[in-house]
Formats: sequence, C-alpha cells, structure tokens
Amino acid sequence: LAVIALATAACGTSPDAGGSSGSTAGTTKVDVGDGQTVNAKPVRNVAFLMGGSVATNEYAAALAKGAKEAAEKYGVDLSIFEANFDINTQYNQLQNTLTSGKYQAMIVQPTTPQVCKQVQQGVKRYQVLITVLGSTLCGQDDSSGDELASPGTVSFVGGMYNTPGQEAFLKDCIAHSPGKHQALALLGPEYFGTTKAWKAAGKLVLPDNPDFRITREVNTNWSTPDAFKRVQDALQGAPDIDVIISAQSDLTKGAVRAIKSLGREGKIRVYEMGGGKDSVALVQSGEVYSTFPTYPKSSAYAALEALVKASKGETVPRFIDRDGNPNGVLEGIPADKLSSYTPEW
Amino acid sequence: MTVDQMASTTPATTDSHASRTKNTPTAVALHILTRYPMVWVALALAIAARIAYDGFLDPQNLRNILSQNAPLALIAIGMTFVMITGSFDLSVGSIFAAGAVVFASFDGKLSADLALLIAVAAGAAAGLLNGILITKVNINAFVATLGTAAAITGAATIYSGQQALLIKSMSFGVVGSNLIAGIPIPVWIALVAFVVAGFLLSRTVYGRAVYAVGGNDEAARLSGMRVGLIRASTFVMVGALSGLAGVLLASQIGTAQPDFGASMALDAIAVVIIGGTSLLGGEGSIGRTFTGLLILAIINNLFQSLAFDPALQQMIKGFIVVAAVGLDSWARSRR
Amino acid sequence: MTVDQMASTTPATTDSHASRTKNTPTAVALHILTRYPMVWVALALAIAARIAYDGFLDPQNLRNILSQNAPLALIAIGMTFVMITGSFDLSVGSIFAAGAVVFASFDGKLSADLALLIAVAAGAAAGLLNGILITKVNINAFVATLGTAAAITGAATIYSGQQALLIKSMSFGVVGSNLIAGIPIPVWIALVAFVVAGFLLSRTVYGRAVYAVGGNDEAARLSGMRVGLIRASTFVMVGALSGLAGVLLASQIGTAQPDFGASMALDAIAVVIIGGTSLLGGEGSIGRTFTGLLILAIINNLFQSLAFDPALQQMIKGFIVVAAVGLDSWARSRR
Amino acid sequence: MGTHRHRDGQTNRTLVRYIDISKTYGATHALKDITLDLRAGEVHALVGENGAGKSTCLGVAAGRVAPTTGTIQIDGHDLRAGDPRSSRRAGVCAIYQELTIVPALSAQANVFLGNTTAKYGLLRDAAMRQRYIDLCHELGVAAHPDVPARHLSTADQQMLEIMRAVLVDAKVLLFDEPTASLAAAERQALFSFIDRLKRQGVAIAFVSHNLDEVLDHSDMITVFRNGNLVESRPAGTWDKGTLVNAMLGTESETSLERTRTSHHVTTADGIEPGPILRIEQLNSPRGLQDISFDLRSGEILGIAGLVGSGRSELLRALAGLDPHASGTMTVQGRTMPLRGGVRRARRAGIALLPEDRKHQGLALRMASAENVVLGEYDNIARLGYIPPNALIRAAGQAASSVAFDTKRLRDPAGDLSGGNQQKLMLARWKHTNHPILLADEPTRGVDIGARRQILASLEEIVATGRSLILVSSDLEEVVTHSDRVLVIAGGRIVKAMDATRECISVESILNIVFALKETAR
Ligand SMILES: Nc1ncnc2c1ncn2[C@@H]1O[C@H](COP(=O)(O)OP(=O)(O)OP(=O)(O)O)[C@@H](O)[C@H]1O
Ligand SMILES: Nc1ncnc2c1ncn2[C@@H]1O[C@H](COP(=O)(O)OP(=O)(O)OP(=O)(O)O)[C@@H](O)[C@H]1O
Ligand SMILES: [Mg+2]
Ligand SMILES: [Mg+2]
Repeated sequence: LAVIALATAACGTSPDAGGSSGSTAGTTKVDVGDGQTVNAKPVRNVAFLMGGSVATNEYAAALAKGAKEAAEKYGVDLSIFEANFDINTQYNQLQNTLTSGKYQAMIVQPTTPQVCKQVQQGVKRYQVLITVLGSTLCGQDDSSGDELASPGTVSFVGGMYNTPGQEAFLKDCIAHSPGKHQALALLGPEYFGTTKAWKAAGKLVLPDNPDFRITREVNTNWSTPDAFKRVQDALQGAPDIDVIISAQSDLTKGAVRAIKSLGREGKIRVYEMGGGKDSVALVQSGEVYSTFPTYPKSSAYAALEALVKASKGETVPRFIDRDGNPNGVLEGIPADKLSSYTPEW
Repeated sequence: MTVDQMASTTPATTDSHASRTKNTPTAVALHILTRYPMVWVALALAIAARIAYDGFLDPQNLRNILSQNAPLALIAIGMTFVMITGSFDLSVGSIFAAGAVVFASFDGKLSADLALLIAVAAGAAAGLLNGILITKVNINAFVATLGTAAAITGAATIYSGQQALLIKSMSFGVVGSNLIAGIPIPVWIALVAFVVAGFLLSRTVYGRAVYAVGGNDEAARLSGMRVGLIRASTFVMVGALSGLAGVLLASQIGTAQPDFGASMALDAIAVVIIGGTSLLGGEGSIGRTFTGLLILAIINNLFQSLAFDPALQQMIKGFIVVAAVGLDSWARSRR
Repeated sequence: MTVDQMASTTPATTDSHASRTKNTPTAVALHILTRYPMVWVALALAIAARIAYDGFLDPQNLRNILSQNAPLALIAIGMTFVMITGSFDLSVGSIFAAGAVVFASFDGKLSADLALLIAVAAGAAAGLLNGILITKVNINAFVATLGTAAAITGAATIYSGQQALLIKSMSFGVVGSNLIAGIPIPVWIALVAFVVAGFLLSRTVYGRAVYAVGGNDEAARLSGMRVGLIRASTFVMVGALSGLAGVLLASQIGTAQPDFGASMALDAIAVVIIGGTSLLGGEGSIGRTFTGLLILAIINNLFQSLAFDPALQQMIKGFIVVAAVGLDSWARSRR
Repeated sequence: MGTHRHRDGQTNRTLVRYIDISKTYGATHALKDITLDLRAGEVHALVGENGAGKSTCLGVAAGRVAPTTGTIQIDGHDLRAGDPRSSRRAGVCAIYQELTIVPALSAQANVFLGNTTAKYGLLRDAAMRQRYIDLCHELGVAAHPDVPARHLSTADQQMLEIMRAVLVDAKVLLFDEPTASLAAAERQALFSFIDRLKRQGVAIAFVSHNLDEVLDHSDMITVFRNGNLVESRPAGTWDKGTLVNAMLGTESETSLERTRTSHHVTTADGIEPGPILRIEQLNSPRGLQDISFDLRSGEILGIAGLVGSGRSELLRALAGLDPHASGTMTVQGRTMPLRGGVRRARRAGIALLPEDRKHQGLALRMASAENVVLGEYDNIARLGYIPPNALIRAAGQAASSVAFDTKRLRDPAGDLSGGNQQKLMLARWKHTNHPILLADEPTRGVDIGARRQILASLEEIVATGRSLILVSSDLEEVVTHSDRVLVIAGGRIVKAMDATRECISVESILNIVFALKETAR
C-alpha cells in the first residue's frame, strides 16, 4: 500500500507547475507587505485554522461565530480546523489545507510562532491570501503597529493579546491600584505570544511605576485546575501579594477559587483580561475587580472581511487594531461600568 | 513448629503480614522505615521542605497540600488495584474530566448529592467499558484505555455543549470546599478511601483475589477464580473513583471542562510506582501509594510555593523522582 | 513423522519464518492478509478515506501523509526495539523536542550536517542515561523515563533560553523539506530506517538477542547474553532516532521549542501496539509497526483534511483504534 | 558429533574445583563450605533432599549463583563469580531445573539461544536449520523448528534445553533434574548421549531424585543434606539403601511398595455405590478420542502412558479447561457437558493439580502462604472478611501436612527450591475440600523422602472417601498406588487394568504401549 502511495507521490506533478503562476485572468494582485504580492483568486472557500478548539473554549466558539457571520455576508464557504493547542496538529492542518488547493484564502490563529515559515512558503507557492489572528505569525507579539503583521500575510487582526493591548491592560490595573502593591501575574506557558507580549509590556510600564511591583510570575498550562493549585501555593509562599493580574478567564476562575480557599476574599484584588460573560459574572459578584475586554467575534469577522476585500483589490490595513472592534475600549470594565458593556462571548 | 510460633518469626515478605512481628509502636516504626525506604524519602523531603520554606508546616499550607492532592489520591488508589492485577488505565484523566463535567452540568437542576452520584456512576460505567474491552474483547490495556480516553473526552465535550461549565449554586461547592473539623471534605474523602481500600486489599477475599490475579492469572483461573470479573471490577473501581475525583475538583474550583485531566493518568501511575508497587502485578499496597503521593505532593508544593524557575523545577523534580526510586531499588536489592 | 517432513509441512507459526512456505507473490500477499488483520484494517481505512475525501489519493496529499509522519515513524521504529525487550520509553517526546532545540540552536553557527550529528548524539546520550538508569540502577522503566523526560525538557528549556528558536538559514531547512526523486528527504530517511531496522531485527544476531531478552530475560542471561547491554542499547537507539526525528521536524517547520513532543511517547507506543507488538516483550516486528503507523496516519490525515468537529473526531478516532485492535485480538484467538 | 570436539581426551583431570564454597540467602544456608571436584570423563551425580543445595551447587559453577564465600576454578583458572557469561566462556554449560525456554521464540531459535550460527553478525538460518534437524534425529525429538516453544509440551521443551547444551562445545555439562519430565524413551536417549560425551572427556554433573538412574549412570555420587556435603564416593560403593540413609540422615525404606488394598467404599449390603465420576464419549480436537470411564469414590485411578499420549490433555478436559471438548460427565449423579468451564467443574467438586507449576500453579512473586490458599478463601473468610492470621494459619496447617517447612511460608514462592514449590501446590490441595482430585505429575522434582510422604498423603486423602486420578511419568508410582490403571496411547484408552483382579507391573504397562507402537509402525 505504502509503495503505491509513495510511487504516486513521487510521480505527481509538482504543485508549482499547476495553476497560479503568472497573472492570469481573474486574479488580483494583492500587496502582502515587504514588496511581495499575491495573485489572488476570487475567494470562494476560506479555511479558518484555529489554535484552540471551539468545543472546549467559549472564546473559540465566539471566533467561529464571527467568522461564520462574515462568511454568510460575503457569500463564501467557511471550513474551520481546530488544532486544540497542539503544535503538530496545526502544522499538519496547514500543510494539508494548503496542498489541497481547495482554499483561496485562510485565517490563521497561530498556536505558537512555529507555523511562520510554512505560511510564508505556502503563500509564495500556492498564492493564497492569509490573515493572522490573535497571536502574531512569526513571534513578534512584543512589537507594535504594522510590525505585528508578518510579510506574506494580508493583515494582522488583534491587539489585545499583543504588546499594545497588554500595555493598556497593565496600565489600567495600575491606575486602579493606588499606593504600594505586590502583584502576582498569572500567565500561560512561557512560549505563548501572549506571555511574551505581557513581558514586553511590563518592561515598558513597570519602570515608571515603582510602587506597583510584580513579585511573582506564575506560568500555567492555561487550565483552571492548574491555575487553582499554583495560585494557592504561590499565595501561601508569598503572603504579601494583594493583586492578581490574570491573562485569561480560565486562569481567573482558578485564581478566584484559590483566594476563597485560603479565606483571602476581599484582601486580594483580581484584574483579568477576557471580558466574556463568565468574566462579567465574576465582576458582578465582586470576586474580580475588573475585566479587560477582548473581542473574538469582531476579530474573526474582521479577518474574513479583510480577505474578501483584499481579493477584490480593495486596500486593507496591515494591522487591524483592537481585535477589529471599532468601539473596542482600552480599559477594564469594573462593576460600575458593566451596565454599558455587552460581552462578545 | 506450630503456627503460633511461626507468627512471631522472621520479618514477613508480604505487606499484609508485615509489622505484625512485634507490636510496640517504635518497633513498628523502625520496621516500616527499614523495609520501606520510600517512607524515609518522604520524611527527608518534608524536612528539606521545612528548611527551604518556612511556611511549609503552616496548617494552611498542609491543608492546601492535602486538598489539592485529594483528587489524585482517589485516582491513585483505584489505580493501585488495577496495577496489582497487572494492568493499568490511561483513561482515568478523561473519566476525571468527564466526571467534573457531568457533575457541573446538573448545577441548578438537581441536588448536589444526586449530581455527585450520577457523576460517579458515569465514571463507573466508563470503567466498565474499559473492563469489558480488556477482559472480554481481549484488547491490550494500553490501546483500549488510550482509545476510550479519546472517546470519553470527545463525548464529554459534546455533552458539555462546547463550553466551560460554571458552578453557581452554593450547594455544589460544599463537597469541594467545606471543612469538617478544620479539614476540607475532599481530604476526608481521600482518607476514608485510603482506609477502606487498604482494608479491602489486605483483609478481604476480594483483595486476595486481586493479588492472585496479578500474581499469576493462569493459576488464578485454574483455581476457579473469575479472573476477568476481578480484573474488570478494578477498572470499574478506578472509573468510579476518577469520576468522584472529578466531582471534587469541579466543586473545588467551581468550573468544569472536558480537557481537565491531561496528565492525570501518568501522574497516578507514577504515584503508584514511586510508592513501590510494580507494573508487573501481584505486589503492592495502598500504604505504598500513600507514600508515593506524599513524595510527589511535597515536591510540587515546595516548588510552587517558592518562586522557582519552572524549567529548573521540572529538571529537579525529574531528578528527585528518579533518585528516590533508584534508592528504593537499591534498598530492595540489599535485603 | 520425521523432522525433515516436519520442516516442510503446515505453515509456520513464528513471524520471522512466516511466508516462507510458498513464495509466489499472491500466496505471500494472501498469507499476510490472513495472518495480519491489521493490514486489512489499513486497507479498509484507506478506501474509506478515499470515499470521504476526494483529495486523499492526490500525490501531494500522500506526500503530506508520509512526510508528516516521518518523525513519528523513526521514534516508533526505535520504540519497537525497546518494546520487544519488554520495556518502554516515555521520554522520547522530550528527547525529540530536545533534538529539535539542539539542532536549531546551531543555526548560523555550524554546518547543518554537524548540527544534525550533534542533535542525534545528544539523543543517544539521553537514551544512554535511560539505559543506565533502567539496567544498572534498576529503576522501573516507567518512572525512570518519566523522570528523565521531565529533566530533559527542563534542560532543553534552559538551553533554549526560554524561547522558541527560529531557523533562518536555508541549509538548515534542507533535510526537512527538500525532495529527492520527488519524495521528501524525511520520508527517505524513515524508509531506510524501516528497512535497516527490519533487517536488524529479523536477520542478525543482535535482533535475535533483542527477542530473547524480551521473551525471557533470565533465560537470556543464563545463556550468556549481556542482557543489560542489549536492553540499554535499545534505549540508546530510540534516543538517537528521537533526536533525529526532532531534527527533521525542526528543519521541516523551521522552528524548535522544548515542548514539542508532548504526546509523542504515547503516540509511538500506540503505533507499535496497534501494529500488534505486545507490551510484554519477546514478540513483534518492524512490519507491524509500519502497519500501525499507516493506520494512525490515515485516520489523522482524513480528520485533519476534513473540517470535522474535533470532539466527534476524537471520539471516532478512539473507536476506530479500539475496534481495529479488537479485531486483531479476535483474529488471533481464531488462529 | 565427536568430530568437532578438540580435546586431549585426557580423563580424570579436574575440570571444576569448588573450594570452600558457601552460599546464604538471608538466614538460609543453601551451601556450607563445599569442596568438590568434577573430573573430565566422569559423570558425577548430586543427590539430596529438596532444598539440600544441589541446584545451588550447580548454579555456582554455571554463574547463575554468586557464592557468598569461596572460589571456584574451571580448568585451573578462577571463575568470575555470578556471571553466566564467564562460565560459558570457560566452557561450562548448564540445564537448569526451572526451564529457561523463551516461550515466544521458535523451537529452533531456542536451541540456538545465545549461541547463534552467524557470520558478521548475520544469522545463517539454513545452517542452523540443518544442525537443528540433525540434533532432532540424534535425540529423537519431534518438534517443528518454527513452532513457538510455548506450544510445546514440557518434555519437548526440556529436550530443547538439552539440545541447547549439546550444541555448545562444552567442557563441563551440568544437568539439573533433566529427566524429571522425560519418559523412558527420552531418558534412554539422554543417557546414551551422556555416555558418549563422557567418553569424549566432558565432565558431567547431574541432579536426579531417581536413585536407580543415579546408580546406573554415574561414576561418582555426592550426597547433600541441608547445604552440607555429606559424602562423595565412587558410584560402585553406594547402594540405594546407603544413599537414602545418607540423604535423610536416618534409616529408611528404599523403594515404593504396594501398600494399598482396595479402598472401595462398599455399603452395608455389600453393593458398590455408583461411580462418583462418569465420563462418556470424551472427544477433543486436542487429540483425545472416545474416552469413557468411571471413577469410584475412595479410589485412586492411575493413568499411564508415554509422553504426549494425552494424559495431561485428559486431565485438563476433566477440569473444564478444554473449551473444544465434547462428551458428558456425570459427577455424583449430575450430568453436565465436559466443556463447562473451570468454575463449573470446581463447583461440581473437581480440582486439578497442574503439571506446570511455574506457569499454571504458582504466583512466584507472592508469598508461599498466599500460594497455598490461592483462590480458596471460603474456609478462612467470614462474609468476605479474612481475619488477621487466618490466612497464614490455614496455609501453615496445609503446608505442614505435606512436610513443607512452615518457616518459609512468608518467602516468595520463587525463592523456594523446585521440590518445595511442588509441595506448595500439594498444600493448596490439602487446603481445599474437593471430592475429586486430578493430579498431574504430583511428585515431579520431589525428593525420595518427600515423594513417599506425598504419596502417603494422597492415600490419606482417598481414605477419607475422596477420589483421585493420578498421572505420573514414574510408572512405579502409578503401579504401586492405583486401584485401577488406564493405559493411554495416542489419546485413546488402550487398556484398563484392575489391581484387585490382576497384578499390574511396570513391565506389563510398558509392554502394552510399546507393542502398540510397533504395530503402528
Ligand atoms: N533466590 C533464592 N532466594 C532465597 N532462597 C533461595 C534462593 N534460591 C534457593 N534458595 C534456598 O536455598 C536452598 C537450596 O536450594 P536448592 O535449589 O539448591 O535446592 P535443591 O537441592 O536443588 O532442591 P530441589 O531438589 O527441591 O530442587 C533452599 O532452601 C532454597 O529455598
Ligand atoms: N498448548 C498446546 N499447544 C499445542 N500442542 C499442545 C499443547 N499442549 C499439549 N500439546 C500437545 O498435545 C499432545 C498431548 O500432550 P499432553 O501434555 O497431554 O501429553 P502428556 O501425556 O501429558 O505428556 P507430558 O508428559 O508431556 O505431560 C502432545 O503432543 C503435546 O505436544
Ligand atoms: Mg533443585
Ligand atoms: Mg503431561
């Protein structure tokens, strides 16, 4: 069987030979940065390569929803591939979707920067349009502005999980915490773009705020139980901590419970980034002081919209800031602002 | 020589008969220490932890250690049974997460007790599936439980309606967080489970049968035991305990997701092996599992309480575990 | 009946001697199919995949399947040796990631060939550590390799300076991506490894010793074999192959991180077991591992190419694997 | 065979010299200050009770056992202790009491284990096959080279081990109870083979509990007792009586004698009750054909036959272990199909003592006491609860009734000498209360004193009204202890003999089976 497979694989035409060489009729030249262009075909099928999984993650579910709405509006077919945070899975999905030739455009939400090279090569070879969502493609989460968009891609949709957003988040936390504080930062794994963006933001903000000290950085695997245990132990080991800054809602849930289990309710102020309905509930109950909103639905919508527009020759911004939500606020939502806030997820 | 005389001779080789020789507390303690080097290791680690970290013996810290590890304890207890029959179960992490999801899904719909029972029953059912696949369909335990793990996680995900389930009602938080006599309920549950399981293994016909099946299943079959049934029952047990562990966690942290238990299976097996129960079956005990759990729990607590570079943490943890087990194997070879 | 007659009668029962009775190609094919039900399963899956997904037999898709699975193939080949000696290795994922990191770290500093060699040597060294812990210090393979896995990942993380390493120079991308005769180099490497390993196992003194050690290590020791050395050598082999696999992946995808191989160990063991090599040792073959790999590869490709609800995907994958192995065990019991 | 042995043919040269060898396992002295020579061209027999230290003594030379103190010299050079590889290199080859077969490997691969014919590391299969077939002819073995060893009978596996030893061009050959699972024909082949090696100047040591064999085939006999070397003298100076006395340290009977008178239970009016077990038309694809017989209560029914005649298969079928068997059995008036499964047979009152203690009988890593009560907890438990000490007490009672040293009840069964392991199996049987017992080779590997004890305890058991089917390769045992004997060949009953009506002798049985073999030719 494998012999057959191999033989056919070997004899098959090289993909470079087929299809999209030259500027044939019906294609549009699209600028993808760094002086490169793509001969874009009219977009009929879009693949959305999602880093997480819709199934276990409401944020991802909101992403899917946004992308579906845009797909309906622009009359394109959308297929969603979920990597479930597994690096290899996303790599393989990318390879399979690229080589299948079925998709003229893709939204990529990288799990980590490791699909960078593959996307850039894929663009050259298959002349597909790509927008990147959330985390940057080539690991430049700690930069800002148009630099967030990698060469080869149409645009980058995000902001909240990159340095600009993290910077705003941290500043907001500090602004609401007058006086001297020792804070614990609850983060994802060391490698994640968000974590790196957070650290970059810290370097920008913290030196100007000597009273606000981050005394603990706790890395987790993004899961609630992990956050629960680690925060419990960390608070035990460092009893002076009075602020927790959580990078994500699943982590917040664990942190809140850990505080409760130690009987420290009310003594530790929790800030978080997320802004989903679970977060709103936690703010409402007073367990979390404020939640910094993110806009998964808008961002996926904007990502797909950018692809369609670019393929029609319209110019789209390289960096679509604030997750593509035009009203995206860069401040946390404490309890008193909840009435005017509608969560996207 | 009479049997009564016998009962007071040379140290025993089976656990169940150990420490019966002289019954003064010091003699028993000494006996345990020389026979079970891992008890030494646990003790040494505790002392090291106390030196490195002032708050280690703080009642609150001890309470944290115990309650954080209660779910793992339950699963490791079940795993001890499975491993004594010479098998193992990689699906416990999935069952654990599924148990949490099932429990949380009834929040506001049923009473917490009923939800707990349903979650435990779901875990037992998953265990039964494993047991049937392994003993009736004769599928290798590794593949069978890896396969059911995937299937169970998938099912739990679909069941959860694709979202993290939040527990809102107070009553659903009781079993995970409330204290009885100053000790969290999960810790009580784990302690009761240790005692019951220890009794079951060493003092009942069922326990002996578990050892016999693991010691030589052909011999057990020839002497008329229902080898399949016994082995399957251990899977049901670990399934039910994993479901219960999931309930405790969900209640503790107030939320449930189908991807909770990723490393649970390997952790549980590691706990059992570090304690000194072998993968070959026919030997082991609940006391050993308890020791193994202590060792891992102390290391984790120490590292997480001190702000320790996670990479270095991981490295050192690996070394400690290997060194501890190496010491155990050395001590055994000297006996 | 005399032995001469005997030698030319009924089909043989051991693998290594199978298919020697009649040597016409069709007879051999038939023989393989009846004796190895997993080959049927792989075939059936391929047909199902073709029906469900038009592009399945597309040359480019086939090339994807092969090159995506080349690293896993290398590790599974090494794991086959380890498992035939009756052991297993949970640290291959960590070694794999460490190999990738080591390779990538020399980007722009050394030649790609040298970097590859260093990464493979690092893998072999890690394997040697496992081998020594298991055969000399006598630590149970589960704990030893789980411990070294943690230690290796920690060390690789520190070595990598806590960041993903990007490969920039073209030369470091060659071994992962270039084609020879239309087939990616990793696929060639995996094929060569399959052939060499198959030959080593079935036709050499070393291979026979591997089987003997796994079949009955006491017997092997008493007949003068260096049981420890042989078992340790299989760990070195799987270590080196895992390092190489890491190099291929890093070169393929252009980046390396110490947390790459999380599920690699379980996947590799699953591949070997699905193929029909047992965890008990003494049996198995490289051909089986190849079949097991095909089965998993086809399922994964199908699911990754169709935009399929991952929860359902996971469930179905679990069921297929369990059903396939169930079929295998049923077919064996009928023989 | 002899062509590739390059030896100076010089005899009486000392090849193996034990110098003050001692071996202790914890508190057990397996060997105490043994000084012993094994000489070229000499067959040296080691005899002694179970646990006397014979296997340990051979193990020291083979490198399996590292002596606690003392040195051992091979051909004048000190041997590296406890390293089988060095021993092999020095020309010592051993066949161990517990078989060292690799079950998953083919018969041929097992024979060439650790000694493959190869060139540049590549196996030379054709050469090995030829050599294997030659050896099979020579030793009268009929095992297909490709069949996995686990499918072979114990006897065939034993022969594979012997072939393995033959293959090595050894200077010293050590056989630990090589004949325990062999029948007359194979024993004969083995001894003529040993004879030939002896003439070629090989030093041979063997352990056997069969004293006739020892007296017939050895040049020197050394007696062990409790780890001590009692006496070492030329074979001619021993006779059975002196040997037994030296072994046991007391005066004792030397041969089995028929002590049984019929034990059939008769009712007051002299009418025999119906059979306790009736087998009708037992057939099995495993090779049993048309087997029908009755077993009466209080009776010992012996089954005699050659190796491979189907005796073990018959017992396994009766115990419910043959899922393909057809036919019916009637136990105490209740009729049931023969393939009802073990549990059904057990409930009906049938218990099996399997022949392969290592794989079917004992959990070697578990304590001896656990092994005695394995699977039989009813009489020590109350509502599933086992009170402290109940287990060890019950095990102790059963074990002492088969002369098992109760001090060792807490040791893992795997640490016991072969004979003592066999006693454990018997103890389990004492511990249970099944009316019908099937004993497959109950005295294999048991010393002469213990054998008598075991056989006596079997008689005691039937005296209480239980019944026994006895399978033994030792025809003498069958003849002296059975009330009736069924002779089996090729899976059929070829003759039923009744000790109360005729005189059964070993010769008469052998005549039947060999006559049958002739006509079959
Ligand atoms: N690995 C071991 N651990 C502990 N004790 C052992 C071990 N091996 C042997 N012994 C003990 O050493 C003594 C001598 O055993 P050995 O096997 O040499 O006896 P043997 O004369 O061969 O008896 P048999 O006729 O029953 O085979 C016995 O008491 C036995 O239980
Ligand atoms: N598991 C098995 N698989 C294949 N063949 C077997 C198996 N068990 C027994 N046999 C074969 O069945 C035949 C009858 O064997 P059985 O064990 O009943 O003989 P026996 O008279 O008891 O001789 P022994 O002295 O070897 O026990 C033998 O030829 C044996 O090789
Ligand atoms: Mg012996
Ligand atoms: Mg037999």
